[in-house]
Amino acid sequence: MENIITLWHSTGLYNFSAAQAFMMLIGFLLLFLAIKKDFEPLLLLPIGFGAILSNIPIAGIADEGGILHYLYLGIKTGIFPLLIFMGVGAMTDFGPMLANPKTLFLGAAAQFGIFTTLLGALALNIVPGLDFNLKDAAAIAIIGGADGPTAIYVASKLAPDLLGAIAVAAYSYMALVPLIQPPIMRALTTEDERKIEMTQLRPVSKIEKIIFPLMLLTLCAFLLPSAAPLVGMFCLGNLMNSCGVVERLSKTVQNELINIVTIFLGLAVGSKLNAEDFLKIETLGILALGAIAFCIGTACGVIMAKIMNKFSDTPINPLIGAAGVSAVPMAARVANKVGLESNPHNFLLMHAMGPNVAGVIGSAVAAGVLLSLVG
Amino acid sequence: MENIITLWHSTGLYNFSAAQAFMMLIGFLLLFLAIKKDFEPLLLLPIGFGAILSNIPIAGIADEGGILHYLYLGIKTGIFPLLIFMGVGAMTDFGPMLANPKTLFLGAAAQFGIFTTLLGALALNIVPGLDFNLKDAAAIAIIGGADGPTAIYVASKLAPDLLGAIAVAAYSYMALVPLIQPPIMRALTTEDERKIEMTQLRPVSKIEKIIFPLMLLTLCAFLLPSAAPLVGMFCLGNLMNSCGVVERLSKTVQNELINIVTIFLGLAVGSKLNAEDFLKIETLGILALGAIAFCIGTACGVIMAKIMNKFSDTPINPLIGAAGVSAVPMAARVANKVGLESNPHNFLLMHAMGPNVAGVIGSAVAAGVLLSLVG
Amino acid sequence: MENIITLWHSTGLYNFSAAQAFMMLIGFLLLFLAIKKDFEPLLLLPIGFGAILSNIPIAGIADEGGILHYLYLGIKTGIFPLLIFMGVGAMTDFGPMLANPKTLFLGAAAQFGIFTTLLGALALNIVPGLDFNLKDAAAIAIIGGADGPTAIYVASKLAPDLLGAIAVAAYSYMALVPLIQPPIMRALTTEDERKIEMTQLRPVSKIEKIIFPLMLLTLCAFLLPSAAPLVGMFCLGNLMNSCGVVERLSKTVQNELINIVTIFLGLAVGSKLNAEDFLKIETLGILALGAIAFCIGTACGVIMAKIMNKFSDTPINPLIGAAGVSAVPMAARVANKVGLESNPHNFLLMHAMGPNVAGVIGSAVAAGVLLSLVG
Amino acid sequence: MMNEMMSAGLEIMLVGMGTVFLFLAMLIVTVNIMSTLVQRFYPEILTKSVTDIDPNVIAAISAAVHQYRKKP
Amino acid sequence: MMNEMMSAGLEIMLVGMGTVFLFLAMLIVTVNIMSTLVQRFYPEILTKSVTDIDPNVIAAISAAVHQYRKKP
Amino acid sequence: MMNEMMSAGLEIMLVGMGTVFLFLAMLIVTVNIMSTLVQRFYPEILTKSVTDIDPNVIAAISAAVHQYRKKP
Ligand code: NA
Ligand code: NA
Ligand code: NA
Repeated sequence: MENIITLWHSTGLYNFSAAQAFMMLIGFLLLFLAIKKDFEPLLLLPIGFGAILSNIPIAGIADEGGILHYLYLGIKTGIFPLLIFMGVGAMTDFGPMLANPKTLFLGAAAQFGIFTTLLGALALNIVPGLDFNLKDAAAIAIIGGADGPTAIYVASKLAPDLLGAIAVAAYSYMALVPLIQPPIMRALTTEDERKIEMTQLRPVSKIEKIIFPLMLLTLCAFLLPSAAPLVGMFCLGNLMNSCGVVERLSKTVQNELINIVTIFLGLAVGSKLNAEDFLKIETLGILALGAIAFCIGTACGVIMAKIMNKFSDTPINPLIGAAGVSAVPMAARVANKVGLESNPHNFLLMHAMGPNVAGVIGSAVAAGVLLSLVG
Repeated sequence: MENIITLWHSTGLYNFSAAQAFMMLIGFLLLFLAIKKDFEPLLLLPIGFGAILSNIPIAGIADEGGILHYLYLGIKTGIFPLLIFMGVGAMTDFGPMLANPKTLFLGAAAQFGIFTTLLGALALNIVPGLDFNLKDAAAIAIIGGADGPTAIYVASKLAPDLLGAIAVAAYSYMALVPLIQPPIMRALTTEDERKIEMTQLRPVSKIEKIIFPLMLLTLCAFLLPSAAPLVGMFCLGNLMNSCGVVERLSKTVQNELINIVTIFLGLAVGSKLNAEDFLKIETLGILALGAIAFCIGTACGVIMAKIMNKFSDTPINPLIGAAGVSAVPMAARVANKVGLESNPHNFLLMHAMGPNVAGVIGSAVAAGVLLSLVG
Repeated sequence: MENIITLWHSTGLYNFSAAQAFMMLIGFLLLFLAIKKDFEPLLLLPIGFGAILSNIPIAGIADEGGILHYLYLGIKTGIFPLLIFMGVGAMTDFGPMLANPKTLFLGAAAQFGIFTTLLGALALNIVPGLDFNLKDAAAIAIIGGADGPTAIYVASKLAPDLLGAIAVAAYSYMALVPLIQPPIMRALTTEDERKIEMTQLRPVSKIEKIIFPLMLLTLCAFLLPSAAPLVGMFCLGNLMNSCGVVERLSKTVQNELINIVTIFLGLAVGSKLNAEDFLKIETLGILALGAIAFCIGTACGVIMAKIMNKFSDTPINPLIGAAGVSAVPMAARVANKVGLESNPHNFLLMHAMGPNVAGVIGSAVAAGVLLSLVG
Repeated sequence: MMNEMMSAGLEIMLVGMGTVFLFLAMLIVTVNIMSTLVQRFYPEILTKSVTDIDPNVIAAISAAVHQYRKKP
Repeated sequence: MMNEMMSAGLEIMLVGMGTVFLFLAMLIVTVNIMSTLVQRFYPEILTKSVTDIDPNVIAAISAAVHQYRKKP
Repeated sequence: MMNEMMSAGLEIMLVGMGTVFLFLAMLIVTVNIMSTLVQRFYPEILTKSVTDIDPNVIAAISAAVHQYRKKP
């Protein structure tokens, strides 16, 4: 009899709080978006599942001694986002960017979204109940970088309490890029501009692809060492792939290692989707600011491309500016798709890959600035 | 000269104890069973090798600072068995069970072996020298679940000192399923019963396979949160496989990740096969109780199937009840084989897979009960 | 304005020391050797990259809290070199050695390089500024074993401060084997000796290949337990491969696991290439001693082979003695190549694989001796 | 002492088997409801066979295709 | 307080965007120099296409081939 | 001091090389015994060649065989 009572007291039904139940529903929503809507499923599925697991009462899966607690150490130490970044680096081809280096400016312009969001977060403090300090604001702002591992890395250093909301916002908006960007791109360009065909990219030699990551790392070491962990691991992955002499390492980095870390990282992020941290007005603010960040970043990229098109001797289609936010390769595909609508023979994909990978560099640089000024 | 003496004093010959030598022989025996007899080689080979390594004098491979000591942390924290369970989940197809859900009762009935073993362990305390407390008894009982990671997970929480013996017993008897089960199955069934042909299973849609793991986890969260770590990781693996949108994660979970963890887990279990912990009368008790647990579980499964056959509108071959112990997919294959002996055209394999995976759920549930009542 | 100064003070340009810049150049040199010269790229690329990362000022990638600091724990605990050794074991075929076991003596003779280097390191203390104690000398000596993971394992136990220089020396000279060995081999042999054709090796049964690693481990446990961690993990990998019943584990050990650990190990070794530890006169001493060690090891192997050829009933080509240093399979290939120069129909590769793997065992045994006498 | 533990054990057995059966019974109920709903509202999405295709088969096929494509 | 933070934020924005542009501008300069040097001194080593083949494309092709072959 | 260390080093050298030779000599002896016993009692189980076939080769062959067998 006593045992039955013990057991009843240890059921979820007896212990569930409304907040926990709600957070589990959020978890199920993320799973739905991942599975049914194909929203960044590689990350949102583990994040959603982690959210469910961490909100089961009694089980304590995200508490001291639970598996999600241990996995979170991988984020706290920065190891998981950096390993993911290494894998992404190995999957990145800098060829299109090297063939047309001025597209790097598009990746710079799109980071404007980050810094306006920082201001926005501080301005939002006038809303009663919201109280973002400078670190919080910087962590939120990095959502505008449209780069998952960078956002998680920065948030884990500056505002671990907001990590769950920031990661969810970052990946959700990255998944929403095909919905968010096209209207902005169309609003800021004329039909004629969208029809602009770009000159074919020159072939890029293997040596250039080998030297570039080393050059990038050196520049980063000289100018902005605070970005060196992110940029360094990215360049390591990229070099392993481009050098051609460590193919077995490069393959493992791009497949098994990144897969394993993705699962662990996702679960650990999910463990931060607990009721106390997530169910507060700040989260709504973060979601709103994240959306704004994406829009501003996209707009700035497009406007920058329009300006460059004026002064460039080779034509630049302004649509590829939108790819400057990063969100590789989704944003580049969006640019290609919107371009095809206006001109069915205009394949912008390769041209958009330049600003796209430039956006990754740009947001890592922005992350370095934030870490060194605010961290 | 001094050096030669130092060296001689640091030889194994000078330092071997009889107990260590004996445990190394046990290790070699496990390797023999794994390699020559093909007894669950994926686990028994690393376990046996770990047993040898940990009993080498002086080397201290399982002591503080040794590699096996570090690997054991993966068991102590529960991470290794849970990751294995995730991998097993990804390899599990719930289709046959969803096509015939009442076979879940067979997986329930077979867990009777667990609880009678718990009683048996307590009763065995009348033997002088044996002194199992309730936690020990519960940890031993879980052998009857015929599920390796569940047994290791529960034993690491309730009775870490008995972990070595429990893991060895669990995997050994799982390997012995083709020898242990058939006599019991034949004794409890008539020739006519064994000939029963079952109606073909209906096809199961992908949506059902996606929803099921989420439903199972939700039920577990509501009713038995203490089983949620095990059930949760199992369901995560299963969902990754069935949802179809994260194939690269699912493949890594089923291959590289589970392989790496299997080696580490096996070595770490082997490190618990040291003389002090293993060479005592308790171990004999555990081995005896484990065998009994398997027999009772098998018998209860068969009897339950006979009862269900009486009341069911579609025929149920009692042999598939034996598969309720889990030991996937060995037990299902045994049911199929024994069935073919009586009726060469009767393929029970798919029908037995239902109770087989039900047995996995059943023993995870039983583990949850034990952890919440005794833990 | 203040922010600009903060940012300027956080640039690399403001903070770089000459020593750090020089160490980064060393890192680039290692990358150049790895990528352009194909010098052991699997290790030298991550080591070189780790050297660059760890010498970036401000970033603190190798300091407490940085990723390289955490990765170094894998070396400090001995886990990484042991896992690499397991992988190497799985890739090793003892067949040629089992077919001609007396070649084990060649692997023994070549270890002479280790112990003369130990004496050399102590003798070098007469150089002002050099002050190697016995542990340092032993750690340096193990470079002569021509075995990367063994060198790293021993150095991490005996002289962690010298780890960077020792690892770099070990892998560099292993890469230089095709340059270092041939002149020595030609100097010590006559044209006629180099022409000697050896009798074809007998086929070796699978059972012998299964029993051998277990026998080796047992011998090690009895005679030299201090070598048991290294020998044990090597034998585990070898057994997993030769037994044939755990193919999926063996494949993972030889591929994904060793690849992941290789990257981490290389980066962590690189993190020891910091200015304080590396830029001292000791490093030059270590590099010089390492080269001498390789030469002496090669010479002793060849001389031993010449002696054995005198007393053996079957002919032994002295060139295969050079393969006794290990450096698998490079040294065996060198023996084959030099042999072909004198006799274009004389394929020594398989004959040289025997002493080659014997060299691995020999240096692990020598490591055990050093660890138990000096450690 | 012994008797106490045995009776505790017996109670655990009853409560435990009860829970296991209750849990799996509820699972059967929910599975039946779920399957009925799915079959009614998403009847078209059916996989060919009860079980998934063996991944080994897929691996073999893709290897073969690769082999085929490599031919000059 | 609020105003202080806003002005701090504004300064971070200016310094930050300045750094991002400066950094990428310097990257453009060094890339241009590097490419020029490489093309002058190692002109022969050119890959066929600008980019490597997307692994997704390969995956898609092999999936399609697989699909095609499965047809009875 | 220096001389002490040198003589310590010399002793380590002697003991060390002695151990290495002793160990490998015993290994030769046991390998010979083992091989003799195996060849006497399990003479039939012999692999074709001294060394294992490269797994890549096996993969290629099995892919090819598979290809061949699939032909209608
Ligand atoms: Na970006
Ligand atoms: Na079970
Ligand atoms: Na060696």
